[in-house]
Amino acid sequence: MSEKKNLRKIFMNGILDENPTFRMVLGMCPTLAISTAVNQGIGMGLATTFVLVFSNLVISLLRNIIPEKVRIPSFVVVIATFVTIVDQLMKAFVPALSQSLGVYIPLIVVNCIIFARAESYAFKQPPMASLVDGLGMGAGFTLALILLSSVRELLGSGTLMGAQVMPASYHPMAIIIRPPGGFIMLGLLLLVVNAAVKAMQKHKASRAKEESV
Amino acid sequence: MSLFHVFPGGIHPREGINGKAVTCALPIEELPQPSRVAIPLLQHIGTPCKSLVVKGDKVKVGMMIGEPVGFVSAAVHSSVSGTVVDVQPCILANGLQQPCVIIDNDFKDTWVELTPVAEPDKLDGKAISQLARNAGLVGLGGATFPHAVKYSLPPDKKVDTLILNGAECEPYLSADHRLMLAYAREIVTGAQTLQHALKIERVLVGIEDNKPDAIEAMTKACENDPTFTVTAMPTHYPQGGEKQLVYSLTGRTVKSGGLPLDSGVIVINVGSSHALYRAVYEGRPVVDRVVTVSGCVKKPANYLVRIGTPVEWLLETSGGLLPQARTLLYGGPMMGMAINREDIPITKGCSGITALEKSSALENESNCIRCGRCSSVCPMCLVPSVLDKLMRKGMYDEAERQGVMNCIECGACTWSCPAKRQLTQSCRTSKKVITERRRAEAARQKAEEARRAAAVAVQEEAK
Amino acid sequence: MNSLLLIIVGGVLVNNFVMSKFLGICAFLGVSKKTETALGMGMAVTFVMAIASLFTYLVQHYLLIPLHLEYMQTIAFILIIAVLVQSVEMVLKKTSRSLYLALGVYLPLITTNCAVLGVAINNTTAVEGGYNLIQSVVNGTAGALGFTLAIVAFAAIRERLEIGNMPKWMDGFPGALIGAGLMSIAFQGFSGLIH
Amino acid sequence: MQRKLVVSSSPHLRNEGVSTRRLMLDVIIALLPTAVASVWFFGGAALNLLLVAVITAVAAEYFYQKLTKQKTTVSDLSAVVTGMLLAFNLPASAPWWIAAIGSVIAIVLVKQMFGGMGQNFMNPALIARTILMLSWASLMAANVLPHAGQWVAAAGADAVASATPLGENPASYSLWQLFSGNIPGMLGETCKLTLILGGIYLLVRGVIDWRIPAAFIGTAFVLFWIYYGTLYSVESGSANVLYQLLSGGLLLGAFFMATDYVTSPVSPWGRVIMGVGCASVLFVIRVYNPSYPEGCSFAILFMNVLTPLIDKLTVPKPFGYVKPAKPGKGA
Amino acid sequence: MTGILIGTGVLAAIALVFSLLLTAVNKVFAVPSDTRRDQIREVLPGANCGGCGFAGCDALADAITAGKAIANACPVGGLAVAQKVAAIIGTDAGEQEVHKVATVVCQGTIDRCKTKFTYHGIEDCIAATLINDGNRACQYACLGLGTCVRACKFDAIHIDEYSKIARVDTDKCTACGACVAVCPKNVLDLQPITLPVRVLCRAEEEGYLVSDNCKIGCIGCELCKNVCKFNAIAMANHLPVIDRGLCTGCMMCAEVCPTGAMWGDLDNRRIALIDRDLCIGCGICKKVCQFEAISGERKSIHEVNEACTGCGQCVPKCPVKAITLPIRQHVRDANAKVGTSEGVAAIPKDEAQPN
Repeated sequence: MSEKKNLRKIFMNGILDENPTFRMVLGMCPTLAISTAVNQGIGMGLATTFVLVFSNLVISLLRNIIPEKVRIPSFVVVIATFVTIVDQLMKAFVPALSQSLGVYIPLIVVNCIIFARAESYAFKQPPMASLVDGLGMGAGFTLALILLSSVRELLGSGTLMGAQVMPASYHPMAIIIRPPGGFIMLGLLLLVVNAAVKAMQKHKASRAKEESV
Repeated sequence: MSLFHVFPGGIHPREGINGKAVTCALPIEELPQPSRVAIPLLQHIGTPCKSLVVKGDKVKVGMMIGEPVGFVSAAVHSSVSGTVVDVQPCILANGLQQPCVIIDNDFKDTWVELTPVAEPDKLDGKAISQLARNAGLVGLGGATFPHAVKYSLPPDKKVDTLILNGAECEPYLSADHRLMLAYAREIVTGAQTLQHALKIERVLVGIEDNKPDAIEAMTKACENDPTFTVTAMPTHYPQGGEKQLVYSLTGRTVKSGGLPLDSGVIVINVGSSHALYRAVYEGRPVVDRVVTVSGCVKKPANYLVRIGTPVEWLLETSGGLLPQARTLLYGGPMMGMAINREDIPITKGCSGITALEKSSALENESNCIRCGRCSSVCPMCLVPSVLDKLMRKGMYDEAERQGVMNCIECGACTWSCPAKRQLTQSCRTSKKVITERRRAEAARQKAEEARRAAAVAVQEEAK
Repeated sequence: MNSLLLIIVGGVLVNNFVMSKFLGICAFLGVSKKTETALGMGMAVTFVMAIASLFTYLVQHYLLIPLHLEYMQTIAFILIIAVLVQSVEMVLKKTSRSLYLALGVYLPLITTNCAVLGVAINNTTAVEGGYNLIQSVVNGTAGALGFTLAIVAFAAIRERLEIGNMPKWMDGFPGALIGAGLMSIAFQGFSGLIH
Repeated sequence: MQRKLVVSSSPHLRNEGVSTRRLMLDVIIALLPTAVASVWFFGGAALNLLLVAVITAVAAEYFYQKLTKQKTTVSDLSAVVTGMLLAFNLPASAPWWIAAIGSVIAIVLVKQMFGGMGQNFMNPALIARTILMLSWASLMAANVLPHAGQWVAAAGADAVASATPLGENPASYSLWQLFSGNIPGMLGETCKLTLILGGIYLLVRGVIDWRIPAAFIGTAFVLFWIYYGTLYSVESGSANVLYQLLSGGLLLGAFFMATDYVTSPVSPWGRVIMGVGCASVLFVIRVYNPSYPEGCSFAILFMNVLTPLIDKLTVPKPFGYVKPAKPGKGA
Repeated sequence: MTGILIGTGVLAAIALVFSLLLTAVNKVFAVPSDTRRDQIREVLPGANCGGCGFAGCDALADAITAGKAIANACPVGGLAVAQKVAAIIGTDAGEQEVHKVATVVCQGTIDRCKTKFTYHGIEDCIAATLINDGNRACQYACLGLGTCVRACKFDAIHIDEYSKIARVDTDKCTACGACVAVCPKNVLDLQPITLPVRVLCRAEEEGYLVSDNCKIGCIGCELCKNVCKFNAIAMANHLPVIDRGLCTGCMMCAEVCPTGAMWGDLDNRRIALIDRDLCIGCGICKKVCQFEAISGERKSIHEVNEACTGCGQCVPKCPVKAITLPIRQHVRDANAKVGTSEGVAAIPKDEAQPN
């Protein structure tokens, strides 16, 4: 029971407390680059999750074998392997998405999230926890991507998943799906998230105070 | 003969003309002596004097009551005859307490015996320096740097130019102006004495061109001496700043952190020259000075004031402050200190008392708009807006790197700031913090060295 | 010659890694607090990118393509880059301790600086059959110079913001991101300069 | 009588002639003739846009500062200037909401979120214009024909020009048309006469430094001269120097946008670099970039980005500056 | 199949070549690095506050590695960090200093200390001291313009909105000393958090000058010195100086101070409590007591009355260790002397919760 609860906590940690995008601000490059449309966001999120989960698992399994000194190259090889697999898989099964994500799929290799988790978590924790951590982090990343890309797609093209959502009279604000829009929207989202977190902490603190009184 | 050079930056405040018009036509009148004076023992930059009197002592005018201590120091003399009431700390213009000799005036005005120098032409550098020290000669333009130090030239330094500073660029003030009109000959003679004693080739007199009568008077006074040149300089604040003056008249740049001496120049104020004349030819120490009272007072005037007279007395004689006066300044409006009480004594460095009504100086600060006016008017070519921001973020090291220590606190930046920011104050703050840090660092190093030396001694002893 | 000029202009301004391709954002946001360190980072990236372009070109054309191993591009390239970065780190540590201290944790981060891998892959895909050797190296260097331009200019902006009175909640990433967004608008003027 | 004297730092005098408000007022005065000209040429639509932009800008500033519990600084008039400049960068055909969105972006996103007056590192009006242009390119196309003076009659429908002075197939306009402003274009860009008048007013009042406009226009002149080789000829169409100088936003930019204190360098040499840089980027975009016919805003924005760097590199040396003494030489 | 083999082979070859290269580079550019430095840097708090006297944590780490600083040099990290550092460099952690906090040695709030004039200028104490030495009438007073607030890296000091004087948040204060160093008026001082009494005034002036300016300034009346039964207070420069070695924490000085400049931690004042089960009625405590607060006949249980100041002199003297010093619940009654009140006052805090 407690084991399960623990895993759940690890999973939720990736989505909330240590959300890679909003809290840790890692892996900015793909976040900004491909969040112009929701389907791209989902695709990228899932691909990254796949790599994250398996690299976490493998690294955790090998953590006692890999010498401390060469751990970074080892991580690179493990991660690069899974990225190559994902790349090939996506080329085979979802060629259109693969085409639109382009160079950013091989670039999953250098996504700081994966490195950070390998280094700070998987290399020190048992396989099961690492796997769940990878899942949680991946889910957090995917959710963040979906959130950002839906905002950008909605405002920037007036659509969601390619379907027209906004009324015809809406003039889509094209800049939001261009590079400046990516930076600015993520910045604004971060502001919102920070404000929300602050409000939540305040709420928690005041609740804790009330309870203690 | 000499080409005129225009220093960078600078401003032309309207008050430079209008403000001076109030008093520049009024001849110097002697201010009645107050019933009590407070004479601070530190009226110069350097070490405070040691008091030579105690409660109850009888003193005469011109009697030395403070003995100079250390090299950078100048004597202090009684300005009235009477009885010493006490030697106690009093608040001076900067708000700090300093020990003062308080004397009750007996209005007899009995002087000590004055002994003029027998052969003024035979004075050499050392003798004139000693004379300046004992006569309490300091820079009467406001800097109050002991002249004894100024006159002791290091043997390796060659000085070829003596500059008489009659620029008086500070708005409202006309003390030097009137002094030059009244005592042109004495000023020139004083300068000549110094010139001969220190073997200086030429004397340049710099006077702003808003004082044509003073230029005329000075030219006339020195027309027989070919080594003298009187230059009419454009009215351009801060023309009277030492570094600016040297550049204007000689084209030489005083190096950052250096003295005019390094460029072969000595600068003295016309008032100091006059005081030197008196010390040499009359044997009379500095016991009074000319003070302009101007601005929001009933009767603006130029007074000859005994040192230690409270500001109150000056104001009373001038009919008191007008009701619209909001700020009372010890000095001129650009560099003077605002004071909040009227019992502050006049010291050697005080050339004016100015009262101002509410002005845009009291508007609130708003954000810097980066217009660049401050840096274009800065005579030292600094960027005050950035220095100001650095100071407010506590980034003093960076401010030091950007040269804040060069600031001469002339106030041109603040004057011209459209956002009404207190740029001068922040530069001054940075300078203070940095100076203190340097001092602390020096003390720390000294302690460290002492510790090391002690350790070495112990080791050697052990051997 | 003309094509090289185009590559340079393209790399520095038009397809600026940071401003229009979102590559190297981590370093761009992380090492842009001081102009001096930003310049150091830019230099390090330039160095690594130029050499990485060279090596990846060699591996791509003399190893992977002849052996039909193009699918192993990612893994081979990242290995090369990792090794290069490691070497640069060691060289820096020996030759310039101050620069090494200043760049601190960010040197290893060049490994995960996607700009380096991005440029290596870009070299092979930018035109049909990839750039030739000289073009690759020029492209890598130009891209890195564009990165340097962006990061140094951004660092100067951040230094200015630091002594300003930006609201507290804009400190850190939100402010940096929005600032970078405004900055990238200025770079938008070049898009379309080269087709 | 115990009076409470005010004690503050020296100097106790201020130049009563300058204040932020006064400077902004001067800019507004300098912009007014152009505003009148734009209304003259483009009619009520222009007036509408001007009003919407200015009112929204002021309101945005006011409400933002109320919301964040700051002192309101609306009275320094800077928001009015931003609003006017933004409107000047809109075509007469732009819908009113574009002006409103632009103003909010300029004031809140670009200016206030970075600390308000003097803290923004890019020109608010230009950023807003560029965002609008990148977002709604078709609505921002500057192809409304002016109906000089007859705007009451023509208020109904905006006539659309087939070609603008700059662009893929530039129409040929006479120099006088370009100078007087009787051409399609953004509201404040067309009438060069009033722009130059305003610019001269600012120069005379000492509000702007001559270096930026001089370096800007001078460099542009030289570059276009070298490129086209002809000062002016009717046959060359748009391919001559004067045509280029008098079309697009060059003059508006040179006098009113590039000279924005906040986003241009402080040092004299920095300002020269700013002018030269603006003109060079403008030249590159106009000549080599077919996707944007007009590069003035991008050019100025690009130089805005570089301004802190230029400032850093052109810090003046203190008077009497000595290089830090080498060890052994002594201080 | 061969494809995989070739792939593996190539990868292995690349790996081999590069590992050789790396090894070579490593050899050529080997730098003798002190890993201890990095470890030390790791355990330091990383606030870069400069409280240690070095320019930030990196500098301190360098200094400790070089032997120029001792293990407990970091005032912020306290004993925990000192122990870790000591473990790394293999020395003794040293004794932990008393837990100190920054203390504002001035109570001259805006309603107590007069202002000299309307200050118009930069909101910064150092800047304000340049203008007529600040606008507080007392030259030793806290100016309340927040220079210390900006110096604090831990958000532990603030200017009270109403009283316009600095207040320290003792929970957050790490005693790094940044505020102490920066205060131009020297009103901040690092003092042990547990001190029972403090002199919260620095006015080294004649009493009449002080009372002209401030309602709560020390007027040098020497009442505290005279009331102290333990000779712990001496006067210097018109101010009391407490000898912490002699002070027993009876807080009588704070009680008698006419202005309040002598602050006492009266909320945590103690009282002697005699365990009735243990007391043997020897009467030593009664003899020792300087405040006539213990009564009782010989051989009978002794009582403590409301006059007890909590000085604790009786505690070590009790042969059967029957006396404890709990925190008292209500204000001391100075009039209570032996025989005037009942000796039932001392109710320890923890036991005294009603119901």
